[in-house]
Amino acid sequence: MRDPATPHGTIGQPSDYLHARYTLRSWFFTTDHKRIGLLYLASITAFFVLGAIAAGLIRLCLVVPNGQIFTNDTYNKLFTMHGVIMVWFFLIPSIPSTFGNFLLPLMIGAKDVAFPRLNLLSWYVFMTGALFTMITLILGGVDTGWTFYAPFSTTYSNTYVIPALLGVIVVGFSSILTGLNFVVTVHKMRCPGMTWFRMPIFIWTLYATSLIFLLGTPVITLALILLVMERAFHIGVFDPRLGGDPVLFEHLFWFYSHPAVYIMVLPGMGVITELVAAFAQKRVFGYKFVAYASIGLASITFLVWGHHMFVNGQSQLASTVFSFLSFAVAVPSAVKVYNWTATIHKGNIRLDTPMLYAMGYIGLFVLGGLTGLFLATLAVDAHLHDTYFVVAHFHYIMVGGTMLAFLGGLHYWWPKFTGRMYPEAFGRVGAFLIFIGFNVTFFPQFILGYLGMPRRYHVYPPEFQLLNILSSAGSTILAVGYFFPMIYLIWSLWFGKRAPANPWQARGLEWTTSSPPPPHNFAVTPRVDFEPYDYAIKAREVG
Amino acid sequence: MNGAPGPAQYPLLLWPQAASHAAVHVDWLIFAFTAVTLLLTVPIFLAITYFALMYRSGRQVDRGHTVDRNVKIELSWMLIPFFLTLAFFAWGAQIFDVEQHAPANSLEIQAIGRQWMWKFQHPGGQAEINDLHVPTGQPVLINMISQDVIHSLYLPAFRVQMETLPGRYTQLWFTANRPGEYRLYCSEYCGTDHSVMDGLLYVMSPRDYAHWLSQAGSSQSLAALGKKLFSNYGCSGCHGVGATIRAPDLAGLYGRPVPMEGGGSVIADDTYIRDKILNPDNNLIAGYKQVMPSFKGVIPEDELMQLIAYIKTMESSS
Amino acid sequence: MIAEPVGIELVGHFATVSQQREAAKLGLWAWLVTELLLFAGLFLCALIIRIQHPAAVTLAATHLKFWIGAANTAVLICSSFTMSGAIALSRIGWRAGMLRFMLATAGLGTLFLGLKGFEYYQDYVEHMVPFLAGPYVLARDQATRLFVDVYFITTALHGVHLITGVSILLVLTWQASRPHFLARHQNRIEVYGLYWHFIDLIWIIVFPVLYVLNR
Amino acid sequence: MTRTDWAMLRRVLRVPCITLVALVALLAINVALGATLPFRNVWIVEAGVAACMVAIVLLVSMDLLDETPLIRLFSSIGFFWLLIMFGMILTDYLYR
Repeated sequence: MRDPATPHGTIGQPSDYLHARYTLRSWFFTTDHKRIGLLYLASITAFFVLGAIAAGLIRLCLVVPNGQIFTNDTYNKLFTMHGVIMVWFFLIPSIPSTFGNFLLPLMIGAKDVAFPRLNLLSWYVFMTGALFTMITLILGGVDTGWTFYAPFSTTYSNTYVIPALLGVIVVGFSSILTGLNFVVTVHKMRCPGMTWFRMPIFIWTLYATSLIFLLGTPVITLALILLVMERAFHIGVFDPRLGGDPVLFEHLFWFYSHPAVYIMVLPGMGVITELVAAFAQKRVFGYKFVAYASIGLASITFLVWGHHMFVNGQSQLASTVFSFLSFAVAVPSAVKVYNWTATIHKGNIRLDTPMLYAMGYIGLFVLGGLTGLFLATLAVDAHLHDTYFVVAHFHYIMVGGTMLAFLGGLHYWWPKFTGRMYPEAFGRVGAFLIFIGFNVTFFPQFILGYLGMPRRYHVYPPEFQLLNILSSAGSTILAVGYFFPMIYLIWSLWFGKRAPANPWQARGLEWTTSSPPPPHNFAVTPRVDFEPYDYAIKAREVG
Repeated sequence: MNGAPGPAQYPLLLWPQAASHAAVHVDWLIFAFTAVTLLLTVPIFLAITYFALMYRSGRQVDRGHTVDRNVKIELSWMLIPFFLTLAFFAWGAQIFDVEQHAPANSLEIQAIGRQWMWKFQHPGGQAEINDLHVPTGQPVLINMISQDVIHSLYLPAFRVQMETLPGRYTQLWFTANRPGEYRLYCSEYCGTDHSVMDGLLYVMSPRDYAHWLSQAGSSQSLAALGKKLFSNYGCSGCHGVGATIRAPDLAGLYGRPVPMEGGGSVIADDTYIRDKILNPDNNLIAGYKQVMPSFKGVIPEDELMQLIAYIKTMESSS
Repeated sequence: MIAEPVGIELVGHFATVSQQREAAKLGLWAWLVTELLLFAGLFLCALIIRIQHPAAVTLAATHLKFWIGAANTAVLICSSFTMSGAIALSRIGWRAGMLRFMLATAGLGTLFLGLKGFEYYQDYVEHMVPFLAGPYVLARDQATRLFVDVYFITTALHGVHLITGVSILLVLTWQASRPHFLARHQNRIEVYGLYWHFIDLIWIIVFPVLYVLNR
Repeated sequence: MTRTDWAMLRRVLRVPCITLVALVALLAINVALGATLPFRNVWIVEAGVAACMVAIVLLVSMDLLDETPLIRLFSSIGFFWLLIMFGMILTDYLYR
């Protein structure tokens, strides 16, 4: 498909952002949103590997009920590191900071984000936070769990809690800066004709995620500052010995941390909407509902955090109110899932790797979402709180949902990122391995949870061993599954097929520019007068 | 003991034993909710796979007049799942409400969670570490507190758990109906040996329970032990009969609203009495000069519970 | 008075000047939302401690230096006035007057920090600082420490914001002293003014919450 | 500074002056109430006075009155989130 304005796919020509300049300075002092996106991709992949190793060791330790492989302290440090790294250093930045940074300006026809230097600062703030976490790891790890509950984290733990807290406080600012940048960019930098309802759904979800960044992150920054004050200088606000209430810390922590769960899920939904629309070659069913559902999710998610605290002495009124609202928060997610299914109806389906990830996502996300409703039911949570049922629930959402969306998006936009195509056959094998490995790992944990096995247990009663061995076996398949894309994607950087500007015949402004795009995205700022996802007419070519 | 085989005997346990009516009730809630969930989700899985195969690109099939917006359909599959699942919110809230209000005549066992062991005290004074013996057929209320970090007493056989907080009493009640040996865990992460802080829950028939109590080695009831402490710690010096210092009379105090100095009143429950013993300067009482010394760090948690048990028995007798 | 041209220099990736101006203002308001929620956690702690330990909080609040707090609030209100003055003059191009107002604002900000430092010294002398060495004057009622700790953290966090505010203001004043500043960067004064008014707004909330309401 | 300059200065600084006077007056009220504690639940009045001061600074000093609706939305969304957090946490603490 000829792309008149720029000779498509001719690498080496300094026409694209990757080959414009090669110096280290051009990478580490870049203000180009595309390069910052790739900087984030590299750093979060490194952290994903670290977190995955911790997960593998945890599953290894749980093969035997008497916990002989690691000491209890080591096990506690492992699951804490797995939690902290995966939540703050992989899942939260994964889609917003990599795909968001790269694609937001492209998809709305802008030259760059609103504040490019602030965008680079957000990456350096992220790496500073990462530095603190690495220091914690090297000094000897922290054993408070990623929830840092007082008074254990402030008084009774004798591990390196303060460096870990500082790491999370600093990385919080990286999220705030990214969120701030995206909000202003979406409001002010849209190209002529790109009204709110002509934007792709992925931009709606990024906007909703940025609202949660702005409205949630400061509260946990303060909560963790109070923990540092109490542990380092004995300026106690939650100290029960002075009459303080550790449940107050839980309120402040979960006021951010439940919306943080939606920070991890919402961009995934956006990616899946793009994939389903592109591989069904069909307009998204109920575009307006899906768009409003994203914003609705970003606001209702701030009303439900109390369902993490049903059994810690919270008043019955508060628990009942939080339980009811937690049922209401499931409605926007439900409408999205049904609309994706309706989008696939009468589409022109191509089952390439991204579509396999998308369909895997829909299946696992539905299962994860509805087990969340189980946990939101008061009587059921009294039984299942802090058991492996909860572990299985949030892994179905995080790995089954966000991870599959991240991998699907990575494959879908890989040609746009690097100008190279990934090997299709290997892609599908990787997708299957991950899907199988994931289910074998985490479905037994639903049963373990209902049997009453508490989470974060280094030593567990012998009757749970069989299911734990099954789960550990699944985790090895999952590890191999993760390894696959890492290998062939890196391989494709040099030996992959040259990618045309629009390999998937998809709609969206990012596909109208060359792969990889020129440094300033568009030769001439595009003018949008067409509806989003207008698959009715042939792929449009705009310079 | 002739109860059901111990939990460890089951090679592959797929469903937890239920040892109380409420537990079975929760199980029914889960079954029904799973059924409705499958009703809502299986169509999605089938539809996706069917559409993906049926409308594969290259297959000649009728793809005419696709509609991409239908407010009625979208509203319906927003509200129908919501109202369907809302029924389970109501059912769950109803069971939870029952769990929140213990019957008056329940047997009250005191529990203390501390870093990495449980200590239970029966009204008759019997104390046990990590393991808990309870009778069937009678409501049992466990009044619990933590001595250091937040723990959580979790009894999967009754499908209930409640976190123990430092500085505040929390309650949990159940009525066991099936004798046997079950698991008892700490389910809120509390540090190094969090996973070793578990024990066995022995549910016994009332006869076996009485037998166990008799030979469990305890001379005096909790209240009797509390009465002894009441004099040992010098409380009777001010609060006893014929005391020279003007101190509030503790007879019939438990459950009564106490007038505060700054106006308003506070119900004298366990937490209030414990807090007054440890921090007498909190919640100053109207009409009394505060001279009571603080016993923080002097009286341990289990003796506090014995003192409070004694104060509860102080009707207008002394 | 010669009025200088007032305007804004277009930066590369923005299409129009108004787009750049509005983007900067919206960006700062988004940042102020995060600052407000940062302090909201502290106000919440003060409220919950008040609910759980009313007597202790009243006792601790009466030991705070009410009059120094009141004076500080007045100082910040005046600095908010001088900042408004600076913005007003920047809009009509009177750069010299604007510089004087900006320096006045920086001066008042430093006065606030001085008074605050004096108040902390008074607290230390009166043994009102529980986490430092020495006997704590309200040691009888431990719950007072919670409120006093929230007081120190809130005022210290606000102090940090004020220190950064004054230092940025001084840098901005130095930049604005160059001749063609207003023609190219007038929007910086507007945006900075929002930040300064917000620091004043936070103190206008802190003063009643900590000093006045709990007496 | 010529006469017209003074007139221009007075015209430009009129609104900031009025806000200064208003804020100082409200502060004086709060300080007086705080010092004398005239009646029992005086904190309600003090809270109201503080809210007025906050509103004045927001609407006048920060020019929210003549701002685009988008900026007004962003300034009010912060306070609205405050209410959500305070309101829902109070349902826990006031009904324990």
